[in-house]
Amino acid sequence: MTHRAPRDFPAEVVENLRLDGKTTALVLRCPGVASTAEPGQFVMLRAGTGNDPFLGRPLAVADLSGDRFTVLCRTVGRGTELLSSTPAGAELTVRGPVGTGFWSARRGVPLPKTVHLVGGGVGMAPLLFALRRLDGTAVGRVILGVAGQGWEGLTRWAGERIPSLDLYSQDGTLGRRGLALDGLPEGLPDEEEIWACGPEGMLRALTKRYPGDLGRIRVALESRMACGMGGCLGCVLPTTSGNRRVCSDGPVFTAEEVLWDDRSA
Amino acid sequence: MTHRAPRDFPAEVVENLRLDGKTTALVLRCPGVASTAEPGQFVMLRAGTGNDPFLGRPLAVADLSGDRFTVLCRTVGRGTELLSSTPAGAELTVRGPVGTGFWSARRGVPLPKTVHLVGGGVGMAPLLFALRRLDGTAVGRVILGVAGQGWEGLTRWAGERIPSLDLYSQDGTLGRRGLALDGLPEGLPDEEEIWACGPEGMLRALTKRYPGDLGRIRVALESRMACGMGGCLGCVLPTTSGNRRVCSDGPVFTAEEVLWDDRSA
Amino acid sequence: MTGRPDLMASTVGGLPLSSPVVIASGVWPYDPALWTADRLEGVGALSTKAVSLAPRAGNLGTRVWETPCGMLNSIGLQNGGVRDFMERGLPVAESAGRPFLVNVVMESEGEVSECLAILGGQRERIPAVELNVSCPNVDGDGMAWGMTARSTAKAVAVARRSWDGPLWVKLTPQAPDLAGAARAAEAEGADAVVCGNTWLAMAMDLQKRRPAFQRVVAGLSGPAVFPLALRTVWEVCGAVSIPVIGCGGVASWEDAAAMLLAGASAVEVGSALFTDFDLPRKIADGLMKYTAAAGIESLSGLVGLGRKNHEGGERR
Amino acid sequence: MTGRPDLMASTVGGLPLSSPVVIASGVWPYDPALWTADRLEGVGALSTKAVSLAPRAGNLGTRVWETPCGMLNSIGLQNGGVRDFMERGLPVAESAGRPFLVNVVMESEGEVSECLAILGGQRERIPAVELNVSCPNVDGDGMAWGMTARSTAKAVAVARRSWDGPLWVKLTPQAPDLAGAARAAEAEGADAVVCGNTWLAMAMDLQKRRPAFQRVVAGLSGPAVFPLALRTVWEVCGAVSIPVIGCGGVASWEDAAAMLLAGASAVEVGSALFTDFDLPRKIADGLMKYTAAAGIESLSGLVGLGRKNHEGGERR
Ligand SMILES: Cc1cc2nc3c(=O)[nH]c(=O)nc-3n(C[C@H](O)[C@H](O)[C@H](O)COP(=O)(O)OP(=O)(O)OC[C@H]3O[C@@H](n4cnc5c(N)ncnc54)[C@H](O)[C@@H]3O)c2cc1C
Ligand SMILES: Cc1cc2nc3c(=O)[nH]c(=O)nc-3n(C[C@H](O)[C@H](O)[C@H](O)COP(=O)(O)OP(=O)(O)OC[C@H]3O[C@@H](n4cnc5c(N)ncnc54)[C@H](O)[C@@H]3O)c2cc1C
Ligand SMILES: Cc1cc2nc3c(=O)[nH]c(=O)nc-3n(C[C@H](O)[C@H](O)[C@H](O)COP(=O)(O)O)c2cc1C
Ligand SMILES: Cc1cc2nc3c(=O)[nH]c(=O)nc-3n(C[C@H](O)[C@H](O)[C@H](O)COP(=O)(O)O)c2cc1C
Ligand code: FES
Ligand code: FES
Repeated sequence: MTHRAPRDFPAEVVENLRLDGKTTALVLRCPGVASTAEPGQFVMLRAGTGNDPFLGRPLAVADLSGDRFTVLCRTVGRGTELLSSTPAGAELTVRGPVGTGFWSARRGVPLPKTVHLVGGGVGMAPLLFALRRLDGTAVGRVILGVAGQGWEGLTRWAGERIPSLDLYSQDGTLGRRGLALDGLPEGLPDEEEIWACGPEGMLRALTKRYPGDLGRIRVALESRMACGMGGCLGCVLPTTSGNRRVCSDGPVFTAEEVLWDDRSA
Repeated sequence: MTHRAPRDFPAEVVENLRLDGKTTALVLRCPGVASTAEPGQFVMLRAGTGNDPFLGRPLAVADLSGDRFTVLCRTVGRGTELLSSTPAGAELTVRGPVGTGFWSARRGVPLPKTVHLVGGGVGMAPLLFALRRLDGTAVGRVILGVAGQGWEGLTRWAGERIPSLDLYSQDGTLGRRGLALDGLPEGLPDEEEIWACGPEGMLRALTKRYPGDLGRIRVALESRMACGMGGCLGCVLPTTSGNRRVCSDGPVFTAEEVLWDDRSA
Repeated sequence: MTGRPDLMASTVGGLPLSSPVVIASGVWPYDPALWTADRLEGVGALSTKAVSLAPRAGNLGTRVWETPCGMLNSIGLQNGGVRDFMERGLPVAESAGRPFLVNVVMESEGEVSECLAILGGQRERIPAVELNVSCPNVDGDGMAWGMTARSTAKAVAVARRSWDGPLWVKLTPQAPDLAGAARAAEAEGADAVVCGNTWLAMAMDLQKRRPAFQRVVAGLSGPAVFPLALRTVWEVCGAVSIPVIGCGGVASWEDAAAMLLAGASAVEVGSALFTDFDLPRKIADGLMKYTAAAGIESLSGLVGLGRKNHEGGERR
Repeated sequence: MTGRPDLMASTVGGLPLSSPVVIASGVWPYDPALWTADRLEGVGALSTKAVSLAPRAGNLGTRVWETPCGMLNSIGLQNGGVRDFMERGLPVAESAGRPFLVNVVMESEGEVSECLAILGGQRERIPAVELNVSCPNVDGDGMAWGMTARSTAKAVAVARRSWDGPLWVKLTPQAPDLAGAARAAEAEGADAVVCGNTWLAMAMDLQKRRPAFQRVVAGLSGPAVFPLALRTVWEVCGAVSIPVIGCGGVASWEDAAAMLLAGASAVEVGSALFTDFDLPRKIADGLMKYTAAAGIESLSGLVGLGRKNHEGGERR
């Protein structure tokens, strides 16, 4: 894949689906992103024309179809609140597609025979997209872990799309009681990989669980971002090859290259 | 009328009527304003939840009915653009009612026998409201002056409400060619008043036209405002009794008390 | 208010506050309808518009201008003078049933002494004075007093001699050595410092192709300046032991909480009241929930906690 | 662009600019895909990320934080060092086909001389240097150099000796005597001053109840600071005869026009590019229309017009 720098596009909200009290699926018409995005890439989304909020909000591409793409937005603060309350018909500004996705994150290394996908909460978004693009690679476990109450919408949404979804919740109200990692196999054979996205704690637990297999774990990370184009160096992550930008060198890294202990919690 | 300080209210946009490319009538559901506003009073309107734009935008109350009031909003910059593109169903924030209206502007002085109303452009708004409340006072001329092209919507709107409206436009495309003041009588008999609202130039011309009758000309003025509650002293106007606040001592003053030459253009 | 309002109470710089939210000077009119309990929910105290010895007409021309997330003002201390205040402002201020501060402009030493003597003549009616050494919108006096530690010391010394009640000193963020100015105020007997006033800025009128304000410069306030003001509060809290009141851009309970974590004992709220009358109540409520959620006993537990945690220095 | 682009051209501080819009340092990556004509419409020149003699890892922990109409950054000059720049950054910068400035950190006198000597070794490839005496996000050097007229003079003198091409000096708004610092830069041979860099501020992390940044303070940029930056530009333009480049919060053609009216010859645009790639073109277009509508012949007619009109002093 040749590198393309992200661009800014207007994007019409085609559908605004409130999945549950805090989770919204936004379907956006935006050929510029829809034509090129790959799983693991994300967009920087802005609502309105003012400068407050100032910065775009990074959200993973969760699906593509024709000239549209979908994001799953979990409301945590003012930016996500604004985005998820943008009605159909209104316009957002999109910078994208941003970043290096699951495929490109290990350039040259062929895809493994089997991939297990593990999402924590709305971190499931890029994995949903990845799942649709896996081709010639077997899908192992597909696991979604959530806190429980308040996550009905997302789990339903994911369940409708993935019949084989293993669902875990901490409070036991959705799927099995437990953590996402409970659904993973004991060991990770050489020809298998795990792709994961979710809360930092989950990813760290993953690295503890498979200490010898970090090179076969691909993680999609988060970081505070300003530019979404590799310019500000605001999103950097300490790695074995120095500081790397989550927005453009990532967000997908192998668990092996991340210096977990130097990363701020 | 006992003085009430303005309050902040949420107000639902019940109707958004685009009258022409630049003029919009917004009907807002807001009992707190609708129950008490008098002609000449205004509101400070804000769209959205962000701090940019920061300040409310002053707009005159143009009509009342039940729990609703109407404003006519002419798009001149970002604030009025935002307000006039707020769709029905959405919420705005209103501070109001603000100011001392036409009636209160000459406390104690009985209303005249006859009132002529002269509006320049969207300055017609408070006069439309005044017209509906005149009771026991004869209405003399009711004049609307506009530039011409681009003012179709406002003139139609006003015409529908005032059968006797005298319409003037500078380019001659709407009503008679000329200025609003062309429609006024030669002299101003003692028992008559003129109430006017519009561009500074029009109001100054008015004072030139009736130099001896300034006490019987009531003008609704504009000024940059921050607080809309009499606190910031940002909107002051030099008058014969010192600096007075356009927002709370006005916006209606008699042309006599305004020190026109000290007022910044 | 929800929760236990008594947890919000404290005494700051000699003034008992039922809530750490103080209305900043120059934003609240002497409109009796606005000095009532139901219009002042969550307000711990109010500062009056600046009072000078003689009346001042203020500045001509444009006085306010909107900016991104903020505004500029060049009011220029318009007020009726201290005698007018005593006659017409004071009764209104007294009607609120909560403490207030008379914001006194630092003019010449003679003027400020006389002004304070007049206020002192009714000492029992006036809970506190806020000495304003920081107005950027006048020539000659105003902000000039607050620009150095030395002139601040002089101003505070004069005021302290003429006024024996609680004395807050309102500093200017334009002071190159703000910590020094704060220390000087403390040394000369200030009971608290307010940190700070507006930030020197300007606007251009593109239609007229000239500066928007006749004095060119004006004072920036509102959310835009919050990160700047917070930094000055952090600095000043590290420099003095008297209470610090954070002022500049506070527009949410989160802002107030940040100020307190940085070491402020209370906050002043100005421009944000132009967009929300109800903000003081929202701040008081938000602070109460935040302290409760954090398992902190009362407001005072929050004051300076951010500094303690920083100095504790755990790795992040 | 609509209109006559040649009216936008000028030479500023030794650099021929096809448009008065310069991309500020530290915001544009060395991504070849972004240094192409179609990604740089309306851009007159670009300043690179800061370059130091040795590589710098930059700061740990949180590096960016959103604020009302702005943002804080504490990047801390992360860069690969001047040798890495020569090898990997320079070819990218050259590919853009328009002038660029190498933003050089003022470190010790020895370091900056060595760094400039390395750049000077390829003098013909490097259109200009922007000496950064204003970074607030590092200890020891950085902004400290720009804080006084004296240290600014020293820094510029060293740089001037080591670099004979166009030299812009990027001042810090934290300098108590900014006009003095600008005059010092002029006296020591700077070809232009950039006014200025970010504003010292901070943020509190309410979840962690401690400062958001490890160094506590960080630099504020974006629309929030525009009125502050404009005021400094006005001040500095009144103090020096070399060109002044306005920088801080420019986010629209109106902002750029205001800077020019205040006396700036060009503007630098930083954070606003984080929200709009197309801003430079919009600014150039807007300026062109504005000058045309005002009946002004070319861009230079705008420069300082606000001051002339103000000094003309008609009554408003
Ligand atoms: C590469 C990437 C992909 C993401 N994908 C998704 C997704 O598909 N769905 C989803 O719901 N969320 C996703 N997030 C998280 C999402 O970006 C944040 O929840 C959002 O930015 C919060 O904004 P706010 O204004 O609501 O919250 P606030 O806390 O008010 O935001 C304040 C500032 O902090 C930043 N910030 C806050 N939380 C985060 C975070 N977790 N990561 C990065 N910046 C943060 C904001 O962008 C903003 O600049 C992703 C984050 C990254 C970095
Ligand atoms: C008492 C009063 C009543 C008004 N009634 C109406 C009305 O009924 N209908 C209507 O269309 N307009 C009315 N106006 C004018 C209206 O307030 C302005 O057009 C509007 O504030 C412009 O905002 P903006 O963001 O679109 O423009 P911008 O120029 O971007 O605004 C920038 C700043 O300048 C202020 N400003 C700009 N123009 C004016 C102005 N003419 N008067 C006061 N402040 C201004 C804005 O409020 C804002 O703070 C009234 C003004 C006043 C003072
Ligand atoms: C319109 C206006 C008038 C002001 N008048 C005064 C004043 O008279 N005395 C004073 O000490 N501060 C005055 N200030 C400054 C405020 O009290 C406050 O310190 C400043 O605005 C910063 O706080 P804010 O961002 O919350 O508004 C004024 C501010 C504004 C906006
Ligand atoms: C993320 C970021 C990184 C920056 N890095 C540098 C730098 O390396 N050198 C420098 O001189 N200025 C740097 N700056 C300052 C900008 O060049 C600019 O002076 C400042 O941000 C104000 O302009 P703005 O408001 O348009 O962003 C940086 C700014 C930001 C936001
Ligand atoms: S967000 Fe700017 S470099 Fe990644
Ligand atoms: S707008 Fe504040 S006093 Fe009138």
